[in-house]
Amino acid sequence: MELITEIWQGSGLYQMSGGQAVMLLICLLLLYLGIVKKFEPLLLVTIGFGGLLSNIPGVEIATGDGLLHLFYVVGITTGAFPLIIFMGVGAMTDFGPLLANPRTLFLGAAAQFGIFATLLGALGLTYLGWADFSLREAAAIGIIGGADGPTAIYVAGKLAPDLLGAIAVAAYSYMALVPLIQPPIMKALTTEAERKIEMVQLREVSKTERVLFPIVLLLLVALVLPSAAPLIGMLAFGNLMRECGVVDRLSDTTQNALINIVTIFLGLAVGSKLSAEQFLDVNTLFILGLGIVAFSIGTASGVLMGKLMNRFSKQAINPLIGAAGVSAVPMAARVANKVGLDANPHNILLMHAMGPNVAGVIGSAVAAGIMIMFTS
Amino acid sequence: MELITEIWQGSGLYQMSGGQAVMLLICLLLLYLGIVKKFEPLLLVTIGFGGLLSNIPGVEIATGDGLLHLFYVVGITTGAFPLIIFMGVGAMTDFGPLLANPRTLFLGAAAQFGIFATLLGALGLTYLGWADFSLREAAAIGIIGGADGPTAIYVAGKLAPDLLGAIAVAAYSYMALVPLIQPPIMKALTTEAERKIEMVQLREVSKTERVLFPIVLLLLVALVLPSAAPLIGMLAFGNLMRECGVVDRLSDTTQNALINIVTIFLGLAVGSKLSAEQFLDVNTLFILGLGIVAFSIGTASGVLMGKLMNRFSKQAINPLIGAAGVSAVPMAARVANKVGLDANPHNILLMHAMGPNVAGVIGSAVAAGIMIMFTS
Amino acid sequence: MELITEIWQGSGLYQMSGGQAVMLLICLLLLYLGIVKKFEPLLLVTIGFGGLLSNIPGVEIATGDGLLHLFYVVGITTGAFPLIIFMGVGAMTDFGPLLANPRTLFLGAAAQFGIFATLLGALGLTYLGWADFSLREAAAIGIIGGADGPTAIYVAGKLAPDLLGAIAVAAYSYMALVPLIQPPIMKALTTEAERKIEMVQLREVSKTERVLFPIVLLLLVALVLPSAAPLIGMLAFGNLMRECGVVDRLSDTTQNALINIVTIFLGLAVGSKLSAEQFLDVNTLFILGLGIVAFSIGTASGVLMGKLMNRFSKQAINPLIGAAGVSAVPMAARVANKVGLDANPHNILLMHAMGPNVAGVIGSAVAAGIMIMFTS
Amino acid sequence: MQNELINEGLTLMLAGMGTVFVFLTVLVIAMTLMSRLVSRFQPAKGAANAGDDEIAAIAAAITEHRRQ
Amino acid sequence: MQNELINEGLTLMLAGMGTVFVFLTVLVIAMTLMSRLVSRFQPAKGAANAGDDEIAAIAAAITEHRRQ
Amino acid sequence: MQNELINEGLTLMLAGMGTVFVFLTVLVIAMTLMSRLVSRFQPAKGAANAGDDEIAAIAAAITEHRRQ
Ligand code: NA
Ligand code: NA
Ligand code: NA
Repeated sequence: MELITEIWQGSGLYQMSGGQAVMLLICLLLLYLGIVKKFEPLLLVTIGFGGLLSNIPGVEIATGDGLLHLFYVVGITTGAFPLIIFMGVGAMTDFGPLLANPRTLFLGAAAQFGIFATLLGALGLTYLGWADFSLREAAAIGIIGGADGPTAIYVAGKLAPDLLGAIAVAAYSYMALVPLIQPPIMKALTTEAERKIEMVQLREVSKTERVLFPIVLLLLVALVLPSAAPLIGMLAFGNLMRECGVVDRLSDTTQNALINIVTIFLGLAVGSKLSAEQFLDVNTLFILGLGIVAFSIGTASGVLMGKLMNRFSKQAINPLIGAAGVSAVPMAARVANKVGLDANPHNILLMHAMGPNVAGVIGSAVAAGIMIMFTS
Repeated sequence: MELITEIWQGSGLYQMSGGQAVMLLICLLLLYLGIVKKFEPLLLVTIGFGGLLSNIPGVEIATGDGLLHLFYVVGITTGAFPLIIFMGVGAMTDFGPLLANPRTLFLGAAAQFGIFATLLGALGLTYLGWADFSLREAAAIGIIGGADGPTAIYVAGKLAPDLLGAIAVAAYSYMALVPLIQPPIMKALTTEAERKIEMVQLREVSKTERVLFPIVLLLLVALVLPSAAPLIGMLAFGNLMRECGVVDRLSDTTQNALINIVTIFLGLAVGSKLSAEQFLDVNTLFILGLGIVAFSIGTASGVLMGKLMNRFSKQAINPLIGAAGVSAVPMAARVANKVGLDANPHNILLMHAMGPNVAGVIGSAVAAGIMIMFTS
Repeated sequence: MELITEIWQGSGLYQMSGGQAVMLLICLLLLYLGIVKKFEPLLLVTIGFGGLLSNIPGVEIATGDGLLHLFYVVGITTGAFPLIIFMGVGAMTDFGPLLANPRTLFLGAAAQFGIFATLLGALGLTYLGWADFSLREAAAIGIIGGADGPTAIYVAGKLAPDLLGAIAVAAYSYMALVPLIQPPIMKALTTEAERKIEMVQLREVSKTERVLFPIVLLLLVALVLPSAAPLIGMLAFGNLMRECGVVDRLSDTTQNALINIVTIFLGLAVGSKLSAEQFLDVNTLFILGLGIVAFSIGTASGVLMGKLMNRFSKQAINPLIGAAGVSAVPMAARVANKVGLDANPHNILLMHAMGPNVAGVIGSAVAAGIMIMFTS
Repeated sequence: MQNELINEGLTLMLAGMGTVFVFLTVLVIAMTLMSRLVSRFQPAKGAANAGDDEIAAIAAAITEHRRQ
Repeated sequence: MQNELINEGLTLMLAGMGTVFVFLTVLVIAMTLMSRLVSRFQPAKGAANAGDDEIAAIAAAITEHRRQ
Repeated sequence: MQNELINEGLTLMLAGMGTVFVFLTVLVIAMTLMSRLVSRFQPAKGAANAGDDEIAAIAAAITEHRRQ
């Protein structure tokens, strides 16, 4: 009898708190979004399952000596996992469209306004007394607007580890929602005529330029903004391995086995921050709200910059490709292409949108570097 | 002259103890069994070679700052290696046959009796004064009867690190010996008529069921037995990656590069526990003896449960598939199939035996959870 | 205004020291050698880029909590990375030519004279008061003559971590320069007639011999020179996985994903030692000078041993294959083949040179073991 | 004391086998329910597309090679 | 104090957007210069060898299989 | 003291080259013995199955693709 009591008291049903039950439902929702809706499945499935594991009562998984806590300490507090993922992103990214049309970097720059506007928004909530975000926390929340998962996780791990779970979930969820969030904003800010603008075909980019690009990028970071060097440096390293042509076996492994292994561990580690105490907080709601504001402002400023550049440029620029400047590679570029096709069925913007799209990755890494420098 | 003396005194021939020499021979035997006899080669080759390295006199490899000790500390004391392997097992396991015929879970449950009977046997040896096993050690020895390598290593790492080497060697050796150990027991406990029983073909299992299964499994563990959550959770996570269809690149890497890398390091780390002081002990003989008892009792109770279910079930059940409930995937299922074919050349039991076979994996993970909960 | 000052003072341009600027140029040179000249690109590209990252002013990358410093601590100070690479080398090496003609081991032995002569040279510089190398440092410098990257990094990590950057750069650079360094020495020490010697075709080697070889090798190390056991042991383990035929999936992963991942991290970690303070030192010049002396003496003693063996052997031996005894697999064997072809267009020495070539790997691992034993 | 150890062992055995059976019984029930719900909401789609999967896998492999 | 926080935020926003634009402007200039230098020293080699790359990749894949 | 360093170096050189030669001589002997023993107990099976290996490898690769 006593025995049965002991087993009953050891059961999850007995020990589970209401918060844990709610978190289990939220994590099931993340899995649903990942698996059925195919929203960023690589991360939402791993984060969601990690979250399930982290909310099982009475067992150390996401805390103490638990495996997910181990992954968190080894990979997130050190920054190693997001940096290795960034190296993999570099190895998988073709910077050719950017090299063919460097001006599109300005579109990637403009879209980062979403980051800083959101930072200000988070501080405004504190000013109003609704929330209590520090400058570091506000900076970490703002980076959601960068629409770049590893950058957001890297910055949150450095500046606001307590908010990491909510920030990562917001970042990946909204990246998946880009096809819903962006088009209305893009259409509201452009005229039918602008959306119909066709762009001249991109020039071919030589292998030499491709090889030199990551080195030039790194050297400029070294000279101008050293605090962005870890992120930009690993991105450039991955891209150099891809383009240099003499270490293809390293590049292949980086793009496959290595990034996959680290993605699994990163997802589980982020999931370990989805505990009820940390996630079920009014701050999470603010973060989700600020995140969507960040995406919207980023999209809008990218499109407005596109309109501006179109006015002053010799060659026509379709402002829709400015929306791709938020990153969310390659989703945002596809959205720009699709909205363009809706207006003009002969208008293939995809490659033109890839330029601002990858520029957005660089832009938000630069913004991340500034934030880390300013708040440390 | 003095120099030659120094070199001679630094040589292995001079420093080697008798125990180390014996261990080198035992490790060569493990390599022989793995390479020539093809007994669980992935583990016996790596463990055997790790054992050779660990018994080289006068150099830190399995101790102090040595590489194998590093692997042990990083991967076994944390539980990370067996849990990652379990994730890989989940990614490689098709739970379809179990979903098509859930009742076979009872066969997997019954076969776990071998675990607990052996636990009792180990305590009996202590009672008789022949051995001196604590409850924790007895539990770790019992888990050999689970016929599941990573589970045994995980439990031994938690409950009885000193016995890890002997337990791992026993578990993998007997898993390899399943085709020799099981058939006589299966034939002794069944009639010719029972062995001839043909079973109706399994129904097809939809993708939705396959995707939901690991989630349902995890939620039940969370509700009923949280202490089994690390093992079952990683198994379920691997299986979800396999079945969900949206993260195939993660599933592929888990089934290939990741599980292979961890297997190499796990084998070497287990080999580091094959030092003469720890392994050359009368306890090792008891463990080897208890291990074979565990396998035999597990096989017998699986078969007897099969007979019982056949009597009370509407659809005929061939009791031979009960023997597959010990796990030892997929060896035990093949053995059941072969013994069935011997009795009736038209009797293809393989898929029917896969149900209890994978049920045995879940069953022993559950048993492991109970043991860890009870003895901590 | 104040703000702009702060950003300016945070910039790399403001903070950069002259030494860092020089190191950036040196690292660009390493990248040039790796990418354009294809000198050992797997290592020179990763080391070179790691060096660039390490010389960015004002940010912790190669120090403190920085990622490259983390890689260095985890992988180099423990010896794990070079040992895992050595396991991969074992899995990729065919010891067949050596088994077919074991005498070529003597050529691999003779070529190690370069190591010890260089050790003496380094001590001579100290004696003359030009440099200030300790015995441990001199030993680590000497190992450059082993023409084997992971061995050099392993030894330097143990005996002279401060010189690791220079030693690794020297080792890989000279390995790439083998086709320039060796031929003049080979031609100066041999007659036209010797270079024309054709050798009888190698016998076929059975699978059993191939499987037994790594085990025999490990047991001999255990008996004779335990301090070489970590290096030789991992080499033998990799080779056993390759040849035993029952763990092909582990062997494949070792030869591909695992060695590639570790190569990336090893290269970056070595690059973290290319900081201006450590590298821009007169010692680096001495190390570069001693390194080329080491290669030259090793080549010469291999060739001279080849002449000696040819005189006293029943079967003719072309002394050119002695030059391959320095290792630098497979470059040195190809050089021997090419110089042989120049003298006699029908003279295919490649497979004959592979024997001393892989013998050189074993030889320098043995020399490394002796040095570690003597100086610890 | 030794007797106590045996008692603990017996307790663990009872509790263990009990929990294993309870857990797996609950799992059987859950799986059966799940299957029924799934088959109700999603009438038999069958697994006849194995052949297609194979073809897709080969196509993917070829694409992979081209991409590398 | 709260006001100060908003001020810090505004500063960070100005500095941040400023640095992003400065950095990316410098990058645009550097890339344009680089492209001109490259095209001067290395007249258009073109990227017409994509087809060859593909064939080489397939050949490599086949070799890989044979080697395994 | 400096002289002592040179002496240590000379000692290490002698011991080192000596051990390298002793070790590799023992290895040559062991390999030769091993080869003789192997060829006695296992008369020449040859390595003529290279072609088969290759076919097996390709078959395995195809299976692998199907399996994925
Ligand atoms: Na971005
Ligand atoms: Na089992
Ligand atoms: Na060598």
